Formats: sequence, C-alpha cells, structure tokens
Amino acid sequence: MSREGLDVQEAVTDAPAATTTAAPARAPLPDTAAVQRQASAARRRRRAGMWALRLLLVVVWLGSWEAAATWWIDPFFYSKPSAIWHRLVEWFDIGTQFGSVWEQILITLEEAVLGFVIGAAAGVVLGVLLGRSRYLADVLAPFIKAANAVPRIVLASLFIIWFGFGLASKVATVVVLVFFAVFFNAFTGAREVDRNLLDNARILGASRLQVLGTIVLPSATSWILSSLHTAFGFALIGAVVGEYAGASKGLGLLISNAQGTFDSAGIYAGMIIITVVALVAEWLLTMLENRLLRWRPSASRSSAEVV
Amino acid sequence: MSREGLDVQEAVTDAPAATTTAAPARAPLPDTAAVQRQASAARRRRRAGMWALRLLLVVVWLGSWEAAATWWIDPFFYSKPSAIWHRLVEWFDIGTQFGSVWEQILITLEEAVLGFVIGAAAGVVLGVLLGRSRYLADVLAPFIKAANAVPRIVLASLFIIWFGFGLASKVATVVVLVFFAVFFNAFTGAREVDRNLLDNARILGASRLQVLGTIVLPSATSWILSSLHTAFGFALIGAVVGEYAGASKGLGLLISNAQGTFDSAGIYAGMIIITVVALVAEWLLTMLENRLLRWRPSASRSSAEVV
Amino acid sequence: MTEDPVIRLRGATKRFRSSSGGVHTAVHDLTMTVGRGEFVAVVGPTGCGKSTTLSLVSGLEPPSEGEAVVNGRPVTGIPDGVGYMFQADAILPWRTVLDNVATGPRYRGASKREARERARDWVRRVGLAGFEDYYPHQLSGGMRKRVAMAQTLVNEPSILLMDEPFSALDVQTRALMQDELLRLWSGTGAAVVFVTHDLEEAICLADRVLVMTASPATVKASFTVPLARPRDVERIRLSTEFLDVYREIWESLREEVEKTRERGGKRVA
Amino acid sequence: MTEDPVIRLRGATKRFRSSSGGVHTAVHDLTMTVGRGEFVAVVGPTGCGKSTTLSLVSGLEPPSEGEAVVNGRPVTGIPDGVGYMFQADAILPWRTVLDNVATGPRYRGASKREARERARDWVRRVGLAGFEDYYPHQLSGGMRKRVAMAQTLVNEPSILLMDEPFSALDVQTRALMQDELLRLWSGTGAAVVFVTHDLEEAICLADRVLVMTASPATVKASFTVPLARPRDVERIRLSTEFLDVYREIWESLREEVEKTRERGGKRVA
Amino acid sequence: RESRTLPLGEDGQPEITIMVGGVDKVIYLPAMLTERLGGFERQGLRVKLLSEQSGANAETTLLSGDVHAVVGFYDHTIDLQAKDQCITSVVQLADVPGEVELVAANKADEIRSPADFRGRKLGVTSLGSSTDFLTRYLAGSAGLSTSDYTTVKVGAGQTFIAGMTNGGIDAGMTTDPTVAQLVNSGKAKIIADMRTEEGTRQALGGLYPASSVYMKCEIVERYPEVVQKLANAFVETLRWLKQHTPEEIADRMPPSFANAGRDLYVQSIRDSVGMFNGTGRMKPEGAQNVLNVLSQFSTNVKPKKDRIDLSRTYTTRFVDNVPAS
Ligand SMILES: Nc1ncnc2c1ncn2[C@@H]1O[C@H](COP(=O)(O)OP(=O)(O)OP(=O)(O)O)[C@@H](O)[C@H]1O
Ligand SMILES: Nc1ncnc2c1ncn2[C@@H]1O[C@H](COP(=O)(O)OP(=O)(O)OP(=O)(O)O)[C@@H](O)[C@H]1O
Ligand SMILES: [Mg+2]
Ligand SMILES: [Mg+2]
Repeated sequence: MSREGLDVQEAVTDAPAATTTAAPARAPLPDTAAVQRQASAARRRRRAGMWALRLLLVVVWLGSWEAAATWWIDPFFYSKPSAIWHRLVEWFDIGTQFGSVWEQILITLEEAVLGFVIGAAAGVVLGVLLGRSRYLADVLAPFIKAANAVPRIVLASLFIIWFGFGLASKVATVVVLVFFAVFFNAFTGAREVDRNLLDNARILGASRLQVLGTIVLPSATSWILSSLHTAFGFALIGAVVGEYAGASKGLGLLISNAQGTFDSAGIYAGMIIITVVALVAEWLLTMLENRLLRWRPSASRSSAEVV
Repeated sequence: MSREGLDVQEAVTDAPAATTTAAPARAPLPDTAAVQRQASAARRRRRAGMWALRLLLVVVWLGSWEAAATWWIDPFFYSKPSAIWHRLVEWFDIGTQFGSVWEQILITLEEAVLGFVIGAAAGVVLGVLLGRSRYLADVLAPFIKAANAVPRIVLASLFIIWFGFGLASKVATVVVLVFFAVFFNAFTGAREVDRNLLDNARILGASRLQVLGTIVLPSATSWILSSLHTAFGFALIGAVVGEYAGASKGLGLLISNAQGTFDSAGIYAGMIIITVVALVAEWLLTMLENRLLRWRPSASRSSAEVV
Repeated sequence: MTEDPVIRLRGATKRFRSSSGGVHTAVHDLTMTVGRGEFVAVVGPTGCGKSTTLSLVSGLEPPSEGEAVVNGRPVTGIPDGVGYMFQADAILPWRTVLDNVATGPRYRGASKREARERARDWVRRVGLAGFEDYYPHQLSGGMRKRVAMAQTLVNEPSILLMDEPFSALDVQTRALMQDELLRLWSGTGAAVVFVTHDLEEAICLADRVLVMTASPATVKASFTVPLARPRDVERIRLSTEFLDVYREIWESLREEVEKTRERGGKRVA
Repeated sequence: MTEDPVIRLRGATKRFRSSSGGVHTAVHDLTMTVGRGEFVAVVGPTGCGKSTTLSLVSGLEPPSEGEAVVNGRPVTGIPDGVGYMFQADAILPWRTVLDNVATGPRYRGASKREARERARDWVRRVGLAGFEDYYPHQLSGGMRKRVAMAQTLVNEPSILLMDEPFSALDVQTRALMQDELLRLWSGTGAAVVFVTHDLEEAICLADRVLVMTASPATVKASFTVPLARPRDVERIRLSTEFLDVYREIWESLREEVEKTRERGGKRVA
Repeated sequence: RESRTLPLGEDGQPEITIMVGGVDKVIYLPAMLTERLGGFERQGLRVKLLSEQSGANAETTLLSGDVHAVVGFYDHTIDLQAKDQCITSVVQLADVPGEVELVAANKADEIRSPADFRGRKLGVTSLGSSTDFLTRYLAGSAGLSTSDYTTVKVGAGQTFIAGMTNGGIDAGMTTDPTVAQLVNSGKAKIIADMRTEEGTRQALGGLYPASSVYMKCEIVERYPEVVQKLANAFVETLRWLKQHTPEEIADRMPPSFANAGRDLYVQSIRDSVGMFNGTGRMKPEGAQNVLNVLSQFSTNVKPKKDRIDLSRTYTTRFVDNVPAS
C-alpha cells in the first residue's frame, strides 16, 4: 500500500531519471506487467486449491460424524449434523419455545455489549491511570494480582444473588471478565510508552493532560485494541454463563434448556449461533482496529517470492 | 545484575585505569558508598510506607464489610469476613463433608495440572507446526478461528456427556481452555522468529530439525511462557467449572454444595482457596520463567533517580 | 563568548540508580558555557554522559548537585526557547508529517489552522513538500529526521540541543542532512549544542568542539574550529585545515576512547 | 584474478513480490567475479540491492534468472565453505558467548567438547577471553559483533560474506573492529565480499571496490585499491593515496547516490 | 465406557454409584439417610453417593453408565422413553412431588392462586425440569396458556431466595429446605403445597409420584438380585422414617446440611417428611397422572404420548419382595 503511494510520487517527479539507470550493454528490464500477471495467476490458483482443501476437510468431518451417528454411536449423546441443521432451521423458521431466536440473540448481545463497554472503559481508565502512576501501581499490585486470580466464572452465581436475575447480574459477570483482559493491556501500553516520545512532547511544550491525550493514549491504543478481541469473546461467554446460571431469555438459556430436555442437537445449535456471533464481532473489531491503526505499517508482510 | 557482574570484571583488570579518570583540578568523586546507603535507606522507608498503606486498605475493606454485614446488609446473601474465616478454619481443622479439604484441593489440582500439561503440549506442538508451515496455517486458519470462537465453558457439560463424570471430562474442559491460550502464542512465537537468526543458522550448517530445536523453539519460548500464566488460570477455572457441572469431589463441588445449602460463607471460602492456589501457581510459573529466560535482560528496569 | 552565555553548567553532577540498585555517576562536576548563536559540538567516548548533559540543560532531569542556568535563570522544568532533537526517533508514529510538525504550536495554544499553516511552511523548508499526509512508517530514515528537525524548528528555539541526530543514517544521507542543518540554522541566531560520536561531523559543523572525558563525563578540552562559513560539508572534509584540526582533536579524544575501551564490557548495551 | 574465480555471478536477476502485490526487481542482470583470497568491497546507494546480491551468493535465495556459481559449482542450497556475517545482529540471545561460537561446529556434527574447545580458541582470538559465560544482552554492540565474527570464522570459511557488519557501531569501535578483521583475515586465504555504505571503510579494507548502480543493482565500476598491506586503518585514512582513491570512487558513486536521492521517499524504511 | 454392566470390586461384590439430584434436598433425603443408617452395608452393597443439582445431567450420566442408579423425579423415566431410552423406577419413595409453589410476600395479595399467574414471572429450578412441567400444569389447570406468563430459570437454594426477595420472580416452585427458609423469614407465602397427598390432589387433581430410585432397564434385567438389595435398603429407610421424629432424623444427617440453622432444618424435615410413602410402591393412578401432565407440557413427550408404555417406566416387583421387618 505504502509502496504504491510512493511509486506514484516517483512516477510523477522522476520518470526521466529512472530510464538512465540501465547500463547500455545490459539486457532491458523485462516486461514487469507480464511477470506480474504470471505471479497473480499463480496466486489465484493457489487460493482456489486452498478453498478446495478446506471444503474437503469440512465434508469429510461432517460426513464421518453423520455416518458414525447414524450407524455406530448413539446420537442421543453426540447428536448428528443433520439433526443440528434441522434444529437451526426450526429455530430460525418457527422460533424457539421462548420466542424468536433473534430475540434470544439480541438479549445475549445486549448483555455482552453493555458489559463489554463498561468493562473496557473501566479497564482503559484504570489501566492508563495505574500505568502512569508508579506509586499507585506498586501499592495496588498485590490486590490486582489476587483479584485477577479469583475464578471469575464462579462469580456469575454470586452476582445473581447480589443483583438478581435481570440484566444487571449478566452485565456484572461480563464486566469482571472484560475488565481484567483490557486492564492489563492498557496498563502495559501506558507504562511502555516510549520515553523519547514523552520527553519530546514535554520539550515541545505539552501540559500533563496534553501528554496523556496525545502521547499516552495513542501509544496504548494498539495494546488496548488487541485486548478487545479476547475481551469480546469473554463478554459473550460471560453473558452465556450468566444466563446459564439463571435467566428467562437468551442463548445461554436456550442451551441450558436443551440440556434439560435431552436435546443434544439444541446444545450444538446454540453453540453454533454463539460462535457465529463471536466471529461477526471479531470481524467488526478488526475493521475498527484497521481504521484506528491506519498509521501502522500493514501487518501482512507476505513477501513470498515470485519465482 | 548484569552490571554487577561486569563491575567485578572491571575491578580485577582495570583498577589502575579507573583512577586516572579524575582530572586533577576537579572535586574528588564523593564517597559512593555513603550515597548508596542513603539511597537504599530511602528505598526501605518507601517500601515500609507502601506496606502500611496496603494493610490499611485491607483493614478498611474487611472492616467495613464486617460492619455492614453485622448491622445493615443481610449476611445470608453477602456473608461476612468473620464467618468466612470460621468456615476456612473449620475446613482445614475438621474437614469438609466430602473429606479433608486438602483432598479437594489435590483433586482439583490434579485435573488442572493434567489438563494444563496436555493442553499446553498440544498447543506448543501445533502452534510451532503451523507457525512454521505457512500453507497449513493458511488452510486451517478459518477452522481455528471458528473453534476459538466457540464458547468453551459451555463445552464442560458436553464433555460430561461424552467422557463421563470422572477425571476425563474435567481434564477435557481444561485442555480446550488451555490449548487455545498456548496455541496462539506458540504460533505467533514460531512465526515471528527473526529471519536473520534462521538464515544465520542455515549458513552455519543447521539441518531443518536443528533449526527447529535451536532457533524456533527457543525463540518462541518467551511467547509460550508468557501464555502459560493465563493458561494456568484457565486451567483452574476449567477444573472448577467442570466440577461445578458435576463431580464427586473437588473445590468446584465444594462451592456448588455451599450454594445448595445456603452457605454463602462456604462460597467465599471456596473462592479464596482457589485464588490462593492460583497465586501460588503463578509464583511457581514466574520462577520457571525466570530460570528459562535467564538470557534476557532483567525486566525490572526500575531506573528511578537517586536524588 | 563567555560573557552573558545562553547556557551555563556549573559543577553539575548527575547520579542515577543503576539497575542493580547501586549508584552510577553519569556526569561529575561539569562546567561549561555556550554563547549566544554559538554552534558547539560535543564529542566523547561512548556512554560517557553526553546525553545526560543535554538532559540537564533541557530541564528534563534536575542535576543531583551543582546548577544549570539557561538564559540567566536556573533551570526548573523545561526552559523557554529550548528545542531538543533526540538521539532516537521521537516523532509520533500515529500522526502524519504535517500534524507531527504542527504538534509544538498546538501544544503551545495555536489554533489548528494556524498551527498547520506554520507546519506546512516548515515541511516545505526541510524539503518534504508533497509528503504532508504520509505517516512516519512510510518515510525513510532520513525523511523522518527531517520531520523531527521541522518539528523542533517550528517552535523557533533560541537554544537547539541535538543528540547524535544523524548517527542512525547511512553515510550519504548523513552528509546531506548536515548541509541541510547548516542551511536552516544560518541566520536563526540560535545557540546549538550538537552531540556526536563522529569527530568528522563535529568539525564540519561546529564553531567549537568540546571533548568529554571517559565516564563520568566532564569537559576535558575545548577546540575552536578555524573553518570559514558557509561550509560545504562534502568538500571541506578533504581539505588540509580540516585534517589538521582533526588530528589535533583526535589526539585528545583518543586517550578517553582508549580509557573507555580498556574498561571492556562496561557498556551494557 | 579472473581465471578460476571462487564466486561468479552471471546475468543474475532477482525479483521480489512487493508488499502491494507488485513485482520489485532488486538485482538485474548482474555479473561479477571474486578471486581466491581476494578482499572485495561493494558500495552502492541505499536499498540498491547489495544484500540481495550476497543472498544470491550464499544460496539463501535462488536467482530468478541467470546463475550463481561458487567454487565452480552452481549454487543450490548453501554452498560449502561459505560464511556470512549479517547486517543485523544474528547471534543467539539465549546462548552464552561460548555456546554461540560453538553453534557452527555443533551443527556440523562436532562433539560438545570439541566444539567448545574450538569455540574457546576463537573467543580468545577475537579478544573476548573472560566473557565466555556472558549472554549477548550483557555485551556492548562491538562485543556482539566480535561474537558474530568468531561464530562465522570458527567454521573456517573459504568465502566470507559480510553485510555492513560494522554500520551499527560508533565510529571509534568501528575503526577498532576493522583492524581486528584485517588481522584475523590475513593468512586465512579466504575470499571476502564486504558490503558497506561507507566508502572510507571500503577503501581501508579492500583490494578492490565494486560500485553498484542505483536500484535495480548491477555492477557499475570496479576500482583497485593501491594501498599496501598490512594496513593500519586509523592511519591510512589520513594519507594522500587514500584521499586520491577516495575522490575517484566517490565521483562514480555520487552519480548513483544522487539518482537514488532524487527518487525521494522510495526507500520504505 | 460400559453402560450395561455393574463394576465389581475385588471381592466380587458390585460397586454401585448413585447420583442424587441434590443430596441436600429434603425430597431426596432417604438416599443419604440410608447411607447414614448403614442400610447399604447391611445388604452387603458398596454404594457411593454423588450429587448433581440438574436432573437431566444426572440421567445423562445414568445412561452413559457413569452411575448406576439415580435418585430423582419419576417423570424423567417417561421423558426418556420418548427419547427411546429405557429407565425404570425400582423404588418409588413418594407419591407426591414435595414441591411447593411460593409467592413473594409483597405480592401475596395479588397472587392467591395459579389463576393469578397472568403476566407474572415464575421461578423454576431449570427449564425442562419437573418444576417447569408442574408450574405449567398448575397454570394450565387454571386456564392459562404458556404465553400468559414467563418461566425463569432460578436454580435452587440461595439463588432462588435471592430471586424471590429482590423481585426477580413473583412466584416460584421449589422444595425444602428452601421453602422453610423463605416461609420462616416471612419472605414468601405458600399457595400450593404439594408435600402432602391432600395438597397435591388439590393442586394437580391427582397424585404426582416424584422422588424415586431408577435404573437402566438393562441393568435391572441383568442384576435382579442387586436391585433387590437396593430396594431392601431403601424400603427399610422408608419404614424407619415413619417411626422417628424430625429431630431424630435431622440428628442422623450430616451436620453441614444444617448450615443455615438446625431449627430450620428440623422444620423443613417436619414439613416434608409426610410425603414419603413408607412402602416404596408406585400407585398406578399416579403414574398415569404424570403421563397426563407431560403429554401436555413436555416437548419430548407431547408428540409421542400415545406410544408411551407406562409399565416399562416403573416396577413394584422388588419392593413387593422386601421382607417385612
Ligand atoms: N535514566 C537513567 N537511569 C540510569 N542510568 C542512566 C540513565 N540515563 C543514563 N544512564 C547511564 O548514564 C551513563 C551515561 O549515559 P548517557 O546516555 O548520558 O551517555 P552518552 O555519552 O550519551 O552515551 P552514547 O554515546 O551511547 O549516547 C550510562 O552509563 C547510562 O547507562
Ligand atoms: N525478501 C524480500 N521481499 C521483498 N522485497 C525485498 C526482499 N529483500 C529485499 N527486498 C527489496 O529489494 C530491494 C533491495 O534490497 P537490499 O536489502 O538488497 O538492498 P541493500 O542495498 O542491501 O540496502 P541497504 O543499503 O539498506 O542494506 C529493496 O527495495 C528491498 O525492499
Ligand atoms: Mg547519548
Ligand atoms: Mg543491505
């Protein structure tokens, strides 16, 4: 990307200089367009082969599962792909016994997103604060370590006792899961800010607040953003576990109900929905990350050779 | 540390050269021993103050909880520190209703450690393999992403169906939690191996296997080790959640039993035990890390000023 | 040159706590002055304390003993009119060239439009017109140094501290940047303290070269460079005057370099 | 010098896929030879393709067109007897100095004891006796370069490729290392290809200096250096013969450097 | 895994694992009591008791062979037959569910009977559980359809109490000792008490046999003598229960069961102990009634209700052979 941008620059200003490069006795530069066409054709072939292989893997996997569940193993325990598919179709066509499946997804998402936002914001604020204040960080370090070692999933049922069966207890579960994931990265990001950048900002005349806003936060951004991927996964899990522990709606309830009614296809179907939601969220976060981190060299340094 | 080592070197070989440094007209170098004594006294004072502050925080926190639970809020839901303490004393003195509390801890630890070892080993092997094989990694990428998005905690109850009520289902839960944490770091570690180191090894005559053993693995080690911290936390949570979903012994059962018998002190006591176990494991892992990464510059670059 | 100096260090000492918990004296009892408009180069062996000296002048670090005086006032905090180009890259990777250069004016309260206007002028002056919207990672090392230079100069400092600004560049780019620096500096009347490892560079650029002792640093000797300005850096380094001064200063410097060398692995990279 | 060369590149071209998916020609139709025991320095503008040339000779990269011949055999894989000191630090940070130097012999099947014995000898020869048990991070840049040198030389290569080995060092350490290199090389009879940005360095060290064109690289000219050996690097660079050769080669090189410069931000750092 | 045989100890005696659907619940009290009274040992059985709050999980482990008997609700045997799995109740501990429908104290004026459930949040231990079916049946009998109210999964014990006190649910179904805890503290009132035959007939229009010991049909076929010993042990305990006071019973139970206070525990036993039938014998009328309920509210049973063979879901042949003491 960057190279392209610069090449345009070059083409405009230095076209004459470039032609003088070739020594008279040398073979002329070959038609790079042709070389390039060759290269991209090879790339396309490679990609097609890859997709074929992936498809094959999926077919073999699902096929052997279906076959096994039909003839050898008991689908009561292991379900089978066709049954799972039917359950999914049923849910999306007719709805679940608690109402439309979209409603369940939305409720779970609402809990996850709300908790995610609160947890991430708290994580960033506290992380940056402690990252920039050595003394506070030193004092609180043992408490944070201990709090981080608490088995947070177990808290879900405590939160139900404290906050009831509604939104609040699920959001609380999500918040504690998200908070630590974000906190540690924000902390590291804020602490590892390049000393030179800080000094430079001070020399250029920045106030304490300006340093925080223009140096510390942007520096920590890539750390924070990278933590958000894991954090959103945690958020979904937190919401599901919270619903699992007690709820009247949501994907976690769907799964726990499937478990209660010996509906193994339903368990798998619920898990597939959650997985898809997580993948979509992941994709959105990657988009956000790419937007916010435009200033970084592109990560894909795929400098494989042409021939 | 390193500096000290080198100073000794210097003292032995270059003592005369050092004395000629001071220009004749300059003030003599002050007694560094005195300056150093001063500095370390200041450090000691600072540390004492820090511990006092921490103690104060703990006292205020526990005190207000105890007071609130005694006079305002219902200890039936929130328990109180003294009750939790009594429950802990009881467990360690008399034992729990499922036997000695040590036995519960050992069982949970056994599940966690077993799953941790299996999951970490699998994560390292697959991570390094895919990290070094671009094609395989490209083909499998979508599957790995999807698998990683599956809400793994929910798997705990599936595993009980698949693997039964015993050790196997808990270990399986732990394995899936640990695997991904380790896998991604091992993968990144193996892929980000310094190109120069690889080329250098090839030039020096290394075979493929030698490159893997002497360059790739050690390079990935710091990535892998850093993932183990999170991974062991996951391992404990996995074991506890597995026991929670159904078990005959273990800390998870202790907590779930406490929930069934209105014993909120028991819930907290169980969580405290798990937290302590996690902290001890964390400490052991840090020791291991320090041993294996002796070759790295010490991380504590606490170069605060003396005056 | 010595009356009414812009910078004066008097008996300045700076101690750090080393990573092992001991105490390391980086600068010991250092006294030096820099006059108005003077270009002083500082050379000295690796790790002797050159950067530390600059940080005392800039107010980034307070001296442990002695005092630093800038423009007649003791240094507390960053003194007015100080510009500092760091040894390492210090431009903001998340800002474009233009916004990087506009950083200083923005910090100092200029409106966004005004700051950008002044920045655009300086981007042009350092020869980066057309690259305003590039991010640092899209630039070569030499171009990044120009951005840093514009970023520093846009604040119109009356005191310019430069810490081996060109040492990371290849020889060819470095020569170019040296010319550029002299061109931009001439006529600003700013006092410059230019730290370098490279004696050639020091002589090409400076009015006066200070030689530092091996660690802990103090001023060992001061040499005036008799080369006329304006100078063409690429030409004068092959002239005989140049070679004479070079030999003279090198004799003084070599002693300290060897002292440092003998201490062997002292420098923990 | 041209009959029975140790290294011969004939019409070698190397293309890379650039990050944008396009094709970048790093080396185009390059022909060069290096004779037995000859010390050849290669200079050329930044990013022209010098390192790529070395990677063709070393067998790390196959040429896209043309051929590379080492010791009379076309290069496929790493040829026997090649040693390569990389531009960047390439010693193993998790091994002590001694074990780093012993790496090559270990790879080549020597027993642990034997490898260590040979390594100990080389550690001493590069002047690091007493530092055998240090880890790289405890060493200075110059010391690390010595480790790299010992690591390469312990394999007793008959062809030594060096890619700007000293460019990251400060000027003083660099001069020292250059002396060291000449001392260690003399009498080994190894052919050396020494890539550098620094024309001074090239002339001080080499029998012959090759000037490369701006990107894509090919050989522009070849200059023989008339300085007698053994050479004392710190002294000869102030001699008149030196200055004459310098001026001559610089004229040839400057054209290419300027070409590269004009292309502006071409180098994506 | 082997789900068709019982594991044998070194001396050839079978080692039986029994999963209790909440060993601390009073409705399953005979399981722990038998162990405490030494009933299993007297029969020469080696028995291990496990606890699992979720009934469905308990059955799953039974089917997979991890445990060999479950102490749980009879209705699951019908549910599972609809899923083509055969399990059969060998000892029927009670003819009534032992469940109580509670209503939060501050709503007691508005909700007097199941007919007032419209628009309410009703707590059940778990969706698809027996409490779920019973709640729906109560509401259904009062003329409500399933869309008129919401069932909320609230678990049992502390989470149930929390739900009841902080407004998470308006009413809910649970067992002792949770009932005693809520009623004693005045946080809830009873609107349907299914701990007695009378109350059950009133609420459900018939019996609803619940607490039972069930096993896989295959195991029952293969090891009748082992099943007989189990039946002997449980019936002995059922008889013992009839002859002792709640205080005496509480004394025999593990002290941790009374963590929330001994008086409370004694009271919960007093309230519930009447549900145990003393004989272990299933009343066919009850079984039929359970099928009626499930036919209306179980998604699994509803489509297959006409094909359910009740005779395979319970047997009295073992309890009939228990020697009179
Ligand atoms: N913040 C700090 N904390 C501890 N020690 C420091 C600190 N800054 C510098 N030092 C030490 O002080 C000594 C002098 O450092 P300084 O950077 O001033 O040297 P220098 O002459 O600029 O070196 P170089 O030529 O490598 O740039 C070094 O030994 C360094 O390790
Ligand atoms: N593996 C690779 N993939 C893609 N492009 C490459 C690769 N290696 C080198 N190049 C490109 O080839 C060109 C020449 O690179 P090379 O490293 O040979 O130059 P150089 O003369 O050694 O430069 P320098 O003086 O900076 O060391 C550069 O534009 C570089 O970006
Ligand atoms: Mg410095
Ligand atoms: Mg190169």
